[in-house]
Amino acid sequence: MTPATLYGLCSAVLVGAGLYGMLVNPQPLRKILSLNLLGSGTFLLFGVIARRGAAAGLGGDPVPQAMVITGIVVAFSATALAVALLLRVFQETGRPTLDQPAPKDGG
Amino acid sequence: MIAAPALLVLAIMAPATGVVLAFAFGGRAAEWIAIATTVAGAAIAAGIAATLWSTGLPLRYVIGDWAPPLGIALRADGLSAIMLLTSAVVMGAVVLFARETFAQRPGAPETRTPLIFWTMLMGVWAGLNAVWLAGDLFTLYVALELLTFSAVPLVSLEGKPETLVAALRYMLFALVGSVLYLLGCALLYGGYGTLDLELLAHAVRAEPVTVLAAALMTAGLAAKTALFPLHLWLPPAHAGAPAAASALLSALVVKGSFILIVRLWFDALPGVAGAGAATLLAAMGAAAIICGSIVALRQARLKLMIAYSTVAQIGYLFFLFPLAGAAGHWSRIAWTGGMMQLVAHAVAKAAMFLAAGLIGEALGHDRIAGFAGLGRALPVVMLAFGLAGMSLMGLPPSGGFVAKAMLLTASVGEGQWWWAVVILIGGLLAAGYTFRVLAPALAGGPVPLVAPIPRSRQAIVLGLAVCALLLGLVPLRPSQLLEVGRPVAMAVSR
Amino acid sequence: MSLALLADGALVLLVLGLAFWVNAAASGFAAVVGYVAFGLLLALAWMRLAAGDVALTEAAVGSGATGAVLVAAAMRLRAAADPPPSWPGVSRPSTPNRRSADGRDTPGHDGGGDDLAPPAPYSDSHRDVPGHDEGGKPGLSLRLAALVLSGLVTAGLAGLVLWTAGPAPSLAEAATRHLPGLGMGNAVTGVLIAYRALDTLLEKVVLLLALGGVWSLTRDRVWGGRPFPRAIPAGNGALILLARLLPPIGIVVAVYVLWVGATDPGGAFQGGAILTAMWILVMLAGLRDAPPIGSRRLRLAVAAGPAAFLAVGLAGFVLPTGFLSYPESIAKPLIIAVEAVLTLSIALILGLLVAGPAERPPDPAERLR
Amino acid sequence: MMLLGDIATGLLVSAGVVFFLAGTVGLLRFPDSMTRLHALTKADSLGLGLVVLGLLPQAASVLEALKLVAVWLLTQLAGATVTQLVARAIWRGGGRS
Repeated sequence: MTPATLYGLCSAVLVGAGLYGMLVNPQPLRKILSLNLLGSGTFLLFGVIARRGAAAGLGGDPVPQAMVITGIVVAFSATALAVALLLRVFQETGRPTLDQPAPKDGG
Repeated sequence: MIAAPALLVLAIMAPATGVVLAFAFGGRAAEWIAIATTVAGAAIAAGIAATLWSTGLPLRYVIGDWAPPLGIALRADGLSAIMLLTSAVVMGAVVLFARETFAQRPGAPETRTPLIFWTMLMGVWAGLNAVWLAGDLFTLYVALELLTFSAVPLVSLEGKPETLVAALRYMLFALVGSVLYLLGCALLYGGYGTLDLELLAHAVRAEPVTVLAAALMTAGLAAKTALFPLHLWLPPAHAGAPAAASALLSALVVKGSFILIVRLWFDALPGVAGAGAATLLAAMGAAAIICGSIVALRQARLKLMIAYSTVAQIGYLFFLFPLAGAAGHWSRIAWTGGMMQLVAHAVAKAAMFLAAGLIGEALGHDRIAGFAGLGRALPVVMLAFGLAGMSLMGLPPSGGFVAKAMLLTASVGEGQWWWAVVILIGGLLAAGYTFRVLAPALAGGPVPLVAPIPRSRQAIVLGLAVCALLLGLVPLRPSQLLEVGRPVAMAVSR
Repeated sequence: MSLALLADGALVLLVLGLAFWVNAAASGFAAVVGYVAFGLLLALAWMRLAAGDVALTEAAVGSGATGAVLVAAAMRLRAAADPPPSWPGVSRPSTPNRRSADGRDTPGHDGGGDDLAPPAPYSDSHRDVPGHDEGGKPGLSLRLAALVLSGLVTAGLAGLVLWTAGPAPSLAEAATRHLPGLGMGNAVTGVLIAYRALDTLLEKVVLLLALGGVWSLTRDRVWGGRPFPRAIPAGNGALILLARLLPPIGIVVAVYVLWVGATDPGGAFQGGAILTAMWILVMLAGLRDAPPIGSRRLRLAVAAGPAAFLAVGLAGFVLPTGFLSYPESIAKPLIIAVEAVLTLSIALILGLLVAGPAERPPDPAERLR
Repeated sequence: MMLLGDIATGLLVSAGVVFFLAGTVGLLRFPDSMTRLHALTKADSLGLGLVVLGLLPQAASVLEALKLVAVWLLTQLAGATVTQLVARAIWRGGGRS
């Protein structure tokens, strides 16, 4: 049981928790949070694989680590856009939820 | 002339440069930059396709001379060339169509909608070209994000509450899909130390890590392609977007993640997925065709009906996996049929959504019940709508017919006749929801037109519909261009 | 060795505990606070996985910037229910805003900019509003199905992690072999800027598109204006002191992180994120108002980084090694220069993403044509 | 000389940990949020100071030692400000926890 394997199990549970929260929680803000948990779990898995690929005097394989950095920044942009959308839905309809009352069949 | 492989880079960088410049200058410049990018992009796509057609060999470009697995390689095979051309045609039509609705008045202060539309349009194109050309799974992930981040603002462009909710739901589905795809990439990198498609194809063995990775990635990409049980986000999103944007979304953006599944199963992990998985995917496709078409039949509003038709037509694409998997004559027919369905649906659906946009502008509403006598009021638009409907139905002189005929014969040829039955039912249902619109239009009755439609925009829609028709002239046999770069033993499932 | 394993075990338990807290917390705000703590502990986990660059990015962007966005959102949603005394960026539900059938604001109730307030107070914590059914509690069958699905995925991943315990195939050796040619010491920066430069370049375009997406949520009336419902009043003494004292230090640290990124953990993202933190601090303290999104200077600064990276990439065509390749002789200075411009643009983009769409009308003088 | 350094590190770091523990106990046991805030900031800043002091002998170079002290000072600055802000929010919120 090396530290890398321990964090691998942690990433597996994080992915499970994120997926569960994403499917079960009705509110979009909580879905966005669960999505970030899911993303963190995935990036942690990249980190574990990088750690196991440590060679040539490096603590870990730089290629997956670079992918994680790109992934984190993309995940942040996704969260920022999703939250901005949620706040605008909240301003327009007064309810920060996805199940809006069906719009009247207007033109 | 620029060296052909360098064209691959320019195909991605031209729209990307357009996005950066539109951001920097904004205002009226965004529109002109978009038009220039359209012309350049079309030329580049034609150049790549011509080179592929003449040499018959796939093009490859290694970025910064760092060979994979360390670096990234761009690769254009027959499939990429076809999709590049389709993207250029549909993008050109959408840009010409949208010039009027999203024009920025000269001298007036910059407004929101035109800037966002033109910037996101180029973002979609950059994402699409990156999806067609990238040869590395992580670069394909970034290309998918490019597509998602430029499609979501297009859906919520008009700011109406239901479009904002549709955009949020679309984004949540797309992000879950992307993360599952990334999870699969992590497993593959852990197993084989590379994410390059060609290197993976040689290194991959059917072991647990590959099977779980393939399952996760296929599930994620199926969510982004709105395959039947995961299609809930598509209709409100594609119906809510402005006409030009929904044409782009339905015709091309949805196909981006589908092409990734094809790359995964046919290029990166040949022989990993069992026949069962391929049949499951095709079964979900069949369910999509039947349920999507039935729900489309019951829609009161035109754009929602067309959006559900997209959900249905996507189902046909998934017949590719059980049919085109094994090596042999019938699978090459199925492969060409599947790709024809991609192209024919793209052109026909774009024409249909643009026609719906014109109808919406002309009548002020898009309730099908109020279409009485539209045939006399807007003859050209209804003709275009009819021709596009023909392609969706699969009537002979149209691209849709060629695609469905090939899929039909391939499924019978390979002894899986049940897909053929579903294809026929799908054709009938498609005829149902198309005639449901044409019947009142050709019937009598006064139609109060709210706004006149300039003939130029009607001509664009008709042009696209005629393109869908001309695709019917493609011979019913495996096309050489599509075979370029295909591994000979295309055994997907043993 | 087992002591370190014990420490790792404790950290993992803490991280997982916080993850379950985020899922199970009663109110949105509590979940967000849990998430920020989760992000910082995750940065520790990245240090334990010997990934300094990623730890910096996770702390600065993953939990810092994401936390700022989420806390602001949770406050806005919570403020609509029971407004706390003072919090910048909070739209107070003062004038009820009658929403006409097809979504346009009824002119009569426009209430001068205050109509941003949501019509009905809404609380996302079930305890406060008895019997309020917002989207309903998910049925047992949904919970069970979700549990089974996520359990399967977790079991599959855990099985694979345990089963493939040996060293994974790695590109570390290949990456380090080419580093001297780039004048680089830090392999991760080498991968980001040279080997996989296309991913980083496309990711910059993704950042620009995300900013465009956030700006596209601005109302047409206030396009070109400034974020935050009203200019944030000068905070109390302590915040102003911090906002005056910390930025100089922060800028020095950011430049150091950018410069050291060539040889040790650091780089453009991390430096940019630190600059963003300083900018947000100054805006929150009310010392500087958020910039109008219509100003040409801001647009040029935002696009400068990606444009510079693109220009250097395209200039690579001149070399035999092609697109996105750097000439051997001036590789390091060129890369540092591109990274410096990138850092400024990233700092601006991250800050604008946190600030959100414009909510105040622009003054006509600086409208872009 | 190195032994002395190690002993000093052991003692100071454990003292720091004790203060952290005290702060956490204060957080859990104290009745309302004002006193919890008080306990937390006092004990934790002192605890961190001791830990940093304890790590100084282990620092490889003077630069690294200065970085450690800088970390401590910045945490002090940020911690004090945040505490002041939270206290103000609690106070204006009617003192409810």
